[in-house]
Amino acid sequence: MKLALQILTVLAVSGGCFLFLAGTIGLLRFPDTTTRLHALTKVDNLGLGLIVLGLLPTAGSPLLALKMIAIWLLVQLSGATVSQLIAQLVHEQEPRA
Amino acid sequence: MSLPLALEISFAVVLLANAVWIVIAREVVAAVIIFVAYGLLLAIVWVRLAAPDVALTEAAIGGGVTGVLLLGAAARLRATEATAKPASVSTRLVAAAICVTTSCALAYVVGSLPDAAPTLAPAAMASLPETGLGNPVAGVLFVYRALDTLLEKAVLLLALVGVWSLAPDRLWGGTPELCAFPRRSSTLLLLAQLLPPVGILAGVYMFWVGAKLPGGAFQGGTILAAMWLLVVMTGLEDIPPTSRRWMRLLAIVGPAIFVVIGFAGFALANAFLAYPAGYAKPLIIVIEGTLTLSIAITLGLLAAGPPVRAQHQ
Amino acid sequence: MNATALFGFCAAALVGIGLYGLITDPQPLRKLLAFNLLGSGVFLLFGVVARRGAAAGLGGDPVPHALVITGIVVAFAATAMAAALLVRLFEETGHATLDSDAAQDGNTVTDGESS
Amino acid sequence: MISFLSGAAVFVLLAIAGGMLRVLYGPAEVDRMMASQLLGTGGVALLLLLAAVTDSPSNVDVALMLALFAAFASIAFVASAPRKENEQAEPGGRE
Repeated sequence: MKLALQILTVLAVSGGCFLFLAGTIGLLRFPDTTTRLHALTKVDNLGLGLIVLGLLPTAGSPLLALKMIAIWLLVQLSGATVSQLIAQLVHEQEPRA
Repeated sequence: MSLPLALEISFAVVLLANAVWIVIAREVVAAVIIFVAYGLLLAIVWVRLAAPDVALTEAAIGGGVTGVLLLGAAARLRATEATAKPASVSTRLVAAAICVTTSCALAYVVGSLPDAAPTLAPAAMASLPETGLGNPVAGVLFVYRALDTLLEKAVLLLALVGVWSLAPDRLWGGTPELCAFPRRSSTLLLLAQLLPPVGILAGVYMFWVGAKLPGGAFQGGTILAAMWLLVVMTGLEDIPPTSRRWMRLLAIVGPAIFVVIGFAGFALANAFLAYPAGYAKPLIIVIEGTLTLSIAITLGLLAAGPPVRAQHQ
Repeated sequence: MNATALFGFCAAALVGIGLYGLITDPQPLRKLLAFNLLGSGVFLLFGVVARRGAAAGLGGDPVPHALVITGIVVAFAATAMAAALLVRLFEETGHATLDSDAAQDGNTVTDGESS
Repeated sequence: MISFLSGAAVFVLLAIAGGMLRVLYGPAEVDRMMASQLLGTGGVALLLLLAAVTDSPSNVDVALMLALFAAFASIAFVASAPRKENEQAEPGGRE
């Protein structure tokens, strides 16, 4: 059981790290603002989500685990809406619109 | 090289790069955005320096509220950007020389700090048990150096009066305005309705946990202020005119109770700001609770700036 | 070199960078940013001293920590005051600059465009 | 496990540093703000990892604060961004 949890931690955190890497590369290499935004949202949702999932077994108390999930949900909520807002702003500022 | 040291070195490099870019960035708004990122990063550095209380404050004020304040100012001053003349080469050279000298002197001081570092930690810890607090920083703020905290509240109120006084006479008591043109969009509205309940909960939690763990009135108050500003920014609710009595009362209630309890200390414990034995913790919680509200309203009003619209009757 | 000393040198460099911006940047709002940068360098120095003074089972000396928290809040209040002052200057004179030539123009020509 | 997690922390920090380049180089203000949103998320991940590594639960509170205020700064940016002339339907009321 303990080993299974450790494997879960390693796998999930590695996955999260990979998504962070992918997000950063996307942010740096994609050609325009909206595609970069696309890269960013993956990190917000899945990258942080996987890292939180991986860290849950290491949290000492259920309360702490709940707090970590709450933080992830908060980032989900704000990340999704802020990306939407930024996309609206980009759309507005486009020369042709 | 051990992993943690690699971590610290990358932090230092990124932090310094940010600082340089804030100074050399071409546009003001860009510099302000980099400053926000810098504030968030600095919060992590404070965690690395084992100062979570400071990290919370820096994330809230450096990364959040200062950013809002400066973004607002930059939006209003956008028109003047082109008119400023850059400093001459000789000024730059002299300035660079002065700054390098200052930095080197400071670095030398850092390098030659005494090995047995002087510390007030034992003194601060010694007075902690009798107050019933578990957070040493809260102990310092409200027991060991309570006078400093009280005076700081006075500074905040003075700054608020100062900001309000910058309005022309006819606008005194009028309504401040956070954004020149609030943006009305359904997404923003959704966020303004969903985030404040979460934020208010986080703010109250931050205040409540502050007696025992890192957190406290400043951090909690700043979250509440940020949530208020969020609601204002999205146009859901206007800032009330600064002449509103309840708002002014709320701004001074925390410091006022602090002063009253301070003077009561003369009668009950023979010194200003001394707490009678056994009542320290409840009294500190009363002070912190009211201070949280006062800090929230004062920081929010400071970020909103002077009134720009006359009071409607 | 340990991490605390590293952040100490980092703080010293931040003070220098902030000071440079404060002196050379022509726009007052940028000066304000640089001033905040300088302040954060000073706070970080406090943090380094606090970290070195770790004792009594704590990660750092709580007294400098409390001072820095107070300092951050006061720095915010000062920044708010300065920003409000700048916006008012702009509304009165049409330009926000601390340049002495432009300021003289602002005194004599009220709706002035500075040279 | 500790060394794995601190390795992950260094990794996330490097990702943040990469994203920082976007904050520094822009080119548009929106790009900078977006990248600093990533910085916020990365900071949250980093703090959670550090909380697990150094076994200091109070880091989780700092992560909560960072999540809250990174979003707050982005919203402030969007709200104060200049708009197209035809959309300024409501003047700010500055007489």
